[in-house]
Amino acid sequence: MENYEPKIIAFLCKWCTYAGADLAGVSRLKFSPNAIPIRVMCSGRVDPSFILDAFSKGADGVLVGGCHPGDCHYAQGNYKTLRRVKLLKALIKEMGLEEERLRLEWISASEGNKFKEVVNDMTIKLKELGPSPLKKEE
Amino acid sequence: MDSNSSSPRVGVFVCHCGSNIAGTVDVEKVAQEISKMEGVAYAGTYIYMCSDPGQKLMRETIEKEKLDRVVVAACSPTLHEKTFQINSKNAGLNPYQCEIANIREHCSWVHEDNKKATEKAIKITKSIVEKVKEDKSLTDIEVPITKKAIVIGGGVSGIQAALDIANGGYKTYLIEKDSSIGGKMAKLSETFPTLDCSQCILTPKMVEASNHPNIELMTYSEVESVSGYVGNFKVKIKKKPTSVNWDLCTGCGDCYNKCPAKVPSEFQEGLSKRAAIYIPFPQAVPNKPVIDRENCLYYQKGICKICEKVCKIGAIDFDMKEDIVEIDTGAIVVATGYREYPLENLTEYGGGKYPNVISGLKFERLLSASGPTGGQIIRPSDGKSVKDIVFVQCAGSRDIEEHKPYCSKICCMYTAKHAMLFKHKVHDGNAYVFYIDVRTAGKDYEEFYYRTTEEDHALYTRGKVSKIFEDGEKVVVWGVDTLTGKKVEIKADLAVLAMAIEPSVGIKELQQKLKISIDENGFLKEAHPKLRPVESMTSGIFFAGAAQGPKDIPESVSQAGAAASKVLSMFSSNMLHKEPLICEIDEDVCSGCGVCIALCPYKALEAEITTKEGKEVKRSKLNEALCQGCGTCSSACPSGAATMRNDETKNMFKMIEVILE
Amino acid sequence: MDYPYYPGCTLKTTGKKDEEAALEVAKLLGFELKELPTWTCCGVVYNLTSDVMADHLSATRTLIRAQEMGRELKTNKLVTLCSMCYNVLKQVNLMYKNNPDKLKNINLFLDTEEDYLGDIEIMHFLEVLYNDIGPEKIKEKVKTSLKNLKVDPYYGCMLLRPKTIAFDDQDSPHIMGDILSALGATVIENPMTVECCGAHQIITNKGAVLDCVERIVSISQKKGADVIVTPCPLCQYNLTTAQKTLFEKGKINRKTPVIYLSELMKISLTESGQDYLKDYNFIKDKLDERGGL
Amino acid sequence: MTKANIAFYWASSCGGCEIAVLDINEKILDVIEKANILMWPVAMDTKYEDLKKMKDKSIDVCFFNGAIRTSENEELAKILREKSKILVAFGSCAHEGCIPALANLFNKKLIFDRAYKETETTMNNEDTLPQTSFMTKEGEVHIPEFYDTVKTLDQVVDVDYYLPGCPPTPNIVEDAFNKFLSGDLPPKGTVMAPVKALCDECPRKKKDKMIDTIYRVYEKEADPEKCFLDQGIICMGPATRSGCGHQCIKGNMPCTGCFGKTPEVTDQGAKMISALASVLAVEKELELDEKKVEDLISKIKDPVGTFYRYSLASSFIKRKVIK
Amino acid sequence: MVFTVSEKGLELRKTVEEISGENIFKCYQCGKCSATCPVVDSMDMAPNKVIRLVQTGDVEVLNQNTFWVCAACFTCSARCPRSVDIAKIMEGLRNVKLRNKQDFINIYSKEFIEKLIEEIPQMAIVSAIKKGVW
Repeated sequence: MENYEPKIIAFLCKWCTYAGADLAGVSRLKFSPNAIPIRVMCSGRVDPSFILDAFSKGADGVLVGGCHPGDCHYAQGNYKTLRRVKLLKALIKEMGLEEERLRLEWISASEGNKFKEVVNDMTIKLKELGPSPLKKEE
Repeated sequence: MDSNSSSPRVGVFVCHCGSNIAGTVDVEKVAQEISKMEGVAYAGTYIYMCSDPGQKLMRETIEKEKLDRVVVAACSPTLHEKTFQINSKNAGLNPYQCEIANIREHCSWVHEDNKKATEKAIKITKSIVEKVKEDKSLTDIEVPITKKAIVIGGGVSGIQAALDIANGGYKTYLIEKDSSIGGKMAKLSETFPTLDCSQCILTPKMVEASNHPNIELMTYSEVESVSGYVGNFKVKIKKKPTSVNWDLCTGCGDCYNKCPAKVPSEFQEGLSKRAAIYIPFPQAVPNKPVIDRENCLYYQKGICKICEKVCKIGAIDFDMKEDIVEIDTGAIVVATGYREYPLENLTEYGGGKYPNVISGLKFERLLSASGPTGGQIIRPSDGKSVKDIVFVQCAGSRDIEEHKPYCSKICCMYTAKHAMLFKHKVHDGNAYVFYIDVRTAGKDYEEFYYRTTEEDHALYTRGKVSKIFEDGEKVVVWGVDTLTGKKVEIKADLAVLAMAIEPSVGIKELQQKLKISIDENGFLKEAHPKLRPVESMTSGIFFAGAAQGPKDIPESVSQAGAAASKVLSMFSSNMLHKEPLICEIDEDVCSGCGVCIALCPYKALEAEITTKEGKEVKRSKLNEALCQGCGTCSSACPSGAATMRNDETKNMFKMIEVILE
Repeated sequence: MDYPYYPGCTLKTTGKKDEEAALEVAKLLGFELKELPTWTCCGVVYNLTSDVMADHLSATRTLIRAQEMGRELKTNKLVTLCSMCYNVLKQVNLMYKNNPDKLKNINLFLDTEEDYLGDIEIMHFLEVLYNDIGPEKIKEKVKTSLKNLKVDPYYGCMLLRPKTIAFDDQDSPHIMGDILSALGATVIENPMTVECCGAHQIITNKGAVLDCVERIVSISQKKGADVIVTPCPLCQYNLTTAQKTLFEKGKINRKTPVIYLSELMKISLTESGQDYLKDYNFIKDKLDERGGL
Repeated sequence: MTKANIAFYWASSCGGCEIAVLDINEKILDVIEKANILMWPVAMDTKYEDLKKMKDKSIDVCFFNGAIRTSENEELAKILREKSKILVAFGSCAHEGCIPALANLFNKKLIFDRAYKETETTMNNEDTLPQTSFMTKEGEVHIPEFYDTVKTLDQVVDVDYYLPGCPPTPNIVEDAFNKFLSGDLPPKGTVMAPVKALCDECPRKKKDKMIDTIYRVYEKEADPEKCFLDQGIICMGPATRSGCGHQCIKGNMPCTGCFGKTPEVTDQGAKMISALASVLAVEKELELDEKKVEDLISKIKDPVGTFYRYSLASSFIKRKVIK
Repeated sequence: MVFTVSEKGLELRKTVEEISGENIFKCYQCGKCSATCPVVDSMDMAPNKVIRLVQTGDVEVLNQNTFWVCAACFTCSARCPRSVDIAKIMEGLRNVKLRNKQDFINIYSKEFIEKLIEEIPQMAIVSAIKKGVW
């Protein structure tokens, strides 16, 4: 378990969080390489199926990044995401999966540093939690 | 060549970006790993993929390897997605079958461990290869354009933008929240570096805007809501009740001369009073009064009505209601300007507490020939003349601790102007300027600053003021001369703070209505800081002036022109090309449950009932022009009938799979 | 409600008057300051280095004492009277709040003590008066109005800086003024109210203290203050002794008495305020000369 | 014309599917006319040994109901796969796991402890638990192993067709028999019911989904004319395959999802979660802060039981993580 | 007067940064700390210049009395626009000296003990000792 590196799938909304992650890059911030980004048009495009699929395929964590409430490029997509994630958290909790493995963060295009912090923090927390119990070997 | 065929031939081009990517990521290894993937017919690297030879290489390879889809593993798609899409189009491919894997911003620039960065780059690229394999060949959607524009904000930027668009031949609505256009520039005395009288150069433009056949002035109005999309916005404008029928009003002035209620004049920065029915300043455009209901005796106490009595033509209308008008427009220019950071926030300088500690804008009114003192510089506390004056620069600017972290840009120059004009008026006066750095990067600015010191002998002291307090009738300024290392104490008659500037009040609400972004300081955020400085991230919405960041007059005017030219170039074609990456409803799957209809923010979906073989068929119908492609419906659709073009759910599962394998 | 109370060294010696008055004022306002049964030095001046822990030990012990007493009194508050103690205890406490690792370390180190949990709230007596009691309530309890007294509230540095511990505006504080107004006094505004009196320089660099005090007092006198009111024993001392020298040197032409806020409150809140006044002739004279209380 | 050989098997299920075969009433006679029934646990006594002796692929169609819960279930599934030309997952248990799969919220130990030790009516002082083998006078007896996790049929063997439903409704069963016996076969893997979701056949009036709060079925008497979801009652209809004849809806009860997901969907529960969450107080979404959203969401009790009542075994996550 | 960067100076900068936990390069030399310091008149060198010397790595800074005179009143830290905690840097410099056993106050002088200890508030005595004696 010493060398365990959590695998994180990060669904990033194109307008805010993906751009925030770009800013982290442009600012040459350094952070942990555990999160692999997938660009989506809006955090509202993140179907709960994607998240559960990722967990079922062995992801240790899933990060959903969207615009701050009120700032969604598509007006209200992120409000839907918030509701879905809340309900999903209730679900995965009932399924015995730690809630912390699913994280929703509002990160704007100007918050490169926040993106860095979130990825680092999530990596640390997932390391503490250990590998996902849904890893394929079962 | 059928590019939707089931066995795709994907070409993957991995960019070194000099050493930007290759310095951290083993690009050869990326190419080597990717080449093992099913469907990948070519994987290679090049030092600068976006360069001319790089693009040529890409086109040649597409032809040689008979590629039908392309992945470029390089920088952020925000930067060069279009470049590479056009390049693949030139090579005969469908641009929507070219995808970017971002291995620079999201990988090489943010990781130090070469091995891990390379692994991550491989995963990112693999996921994009999976995506491109499923991408369909698509054609752009054409949308008609409403060739009218709205400019929000009637300061110099807004006026200039409106004039430029109107001169291009298109109807333009100029929306201003105050009763007159003119903005901050109308308040200024003289302008640097030429010392022209601000009003002398602005008022002709204000009049031109009001008389222009293509410009409709809507003052005392605010944006209520915005819907629609580029080329076809619907903007609701709230016309606040002026309580004066402007169609009848001749602007004779009887009403405000007789009005008994007096309140501090906003235009004069509180240096003089105005009536409750008022025009903000004599040169106002339109030159028609409004009743300030907060301070009107009739509205507050039910008495008076003197204005109604003295108005010979009966233009006063106490019952006037606010009015909402809806305007169809193709483009929006935001020019809402700035405001001074509140003086009250600088407690160590006694801001707001001591009458003789004033802001730069107030000093402009003291200097102005049309100001309440006729240009005479006096102490607001007692009206006595000013002999010793202290100018404090960076008042609230460049202060990450308490105030604004950024440089407000215009203050160095206007402080030099203030000191110069003071010395022109008070020859035996002493002007002290406390500064940290003097920034004069503009045409003829440095020369102007030299005149202030060399000819007018303003004493520049390099050091920040720490405290200002009243001692008797003087204000005592504690500063330091960092060049000598001595603490400085000056007993002055007047202290002028070069206040930081910040975006206008209400920018946050407006930003939300327009669905555009603001930066961490509240200024409007441009689509690209260097290459698209006057555009918002939302197409069809442009910026002019200080709403985007601190700017002086020439810069504001140039940006207004730039925004107008963007609008005009958009209006030069009849149709807009819209990305086809939108929703699609599979009518054979849709059961008409209605979930998507309730959640679509654009109302792009509606319920439709048809009859098929004698049976009622319910389903959701998509309006392609309205759909913006957010995909919220697709995620929510419980039966999987709503899909996103080139972003289908099963495709995402494959991307997730290769990332996690 | 009663509060655990930490006196500190000065209030038991040169600052005795402050403590006596404050304890009484508390009772008059219906609460009690209960002195911690055992306490040690607060540390006097917060150690600003990032690598020293030992200097915070004694303050931590005090926090643990407060934690113990707080359980009894069902509160997590600890009240101090001395500005320095307030400053040090609050900074130490904040350090633990912001830095759980340091808290862990110190708890490991203090292994004979119970663990400090980090949730004590350090309050200055002024905060209790202003936030928990309030000027309105104080006003109701005034027996002897100070309506003819011109007072200059002086805060000094330790209550309002650094920003993280300040309980009032750092540049124009109002709490003391509000309380004094509630007592009926006329409060003058001295821009020097937050400028340092010179602090411990009185020992090593008396000249510096003289400069500081001259700045503070000359404006106070120009504005006609009868008395300077302060919550800090060191300020009280510095302002008083430096004025002597300044007066001798002719730098100021009179000496303004400097007293503790608690003393003035005691006078005002007691039925027999007049009795106390005999110890405060300068006030009595002023009040008499302007038509009594 | 030779008669077709058909077989039925009853794995881990309630037995309702066996009865569902008879729900086609007199049509069963048509079936018997065209087919020999080689095995039918509810009606005939067929020995496993005889089954094993059959030649491979000697059964034309085998209708397999029930989930895979024990080693016996799995063994029989494998045997029947070998012996059958066409293997049909009959009913929700074989198809998606159904109610038996809700046991995936527990494991063998938890279930045994509850069933054999903790139930209020149990007296089991020696803590005796079922064993897979034990000695008797006659010799060693073997009993199938009870698995930790319930699986669907296609998670252990290859399945050709599916009949959805708990149990499959007569129209579905009859239609399937007709197709198999006439040889008019859809593509392999087909779920033999319509592709659209239940809303397609639901006659209730739908308005915009503006659900302010969630009601449980017993909390509110539903208006029989209006869409359940519009009334704030969770109805799985939008995410559930149609074909059942909306019997529950007719009885003024919301759909609970027994026909399973629609063809374009991978996980029925995830889809319904998304749909429901997305329209929850959609009109007021700008006003509600996170706390209020949480309150609203907390009205949805037991997400697994609500959204995965029939499909837990075939969902993404399949079973609860028990440490 | 020629100044060259020395190993010792760079080391000093590093040590001060370590002890104080402050980033010395945040300072942009506006001088607000000096303008606001109540005891600047008694200092050999204004606080902003002291910071500058630490920035440049000039060991000359250790011969100034500035950091001893500092009363730790935090006015400079409170008003610094770059949020540099100058008081901490002063403490850092004091500690560089103190940790090398270079005291500032001689607490054993008779004058100190007899003349002052009677009337001066204890807090002043302890703070003076704490600031000036290791």
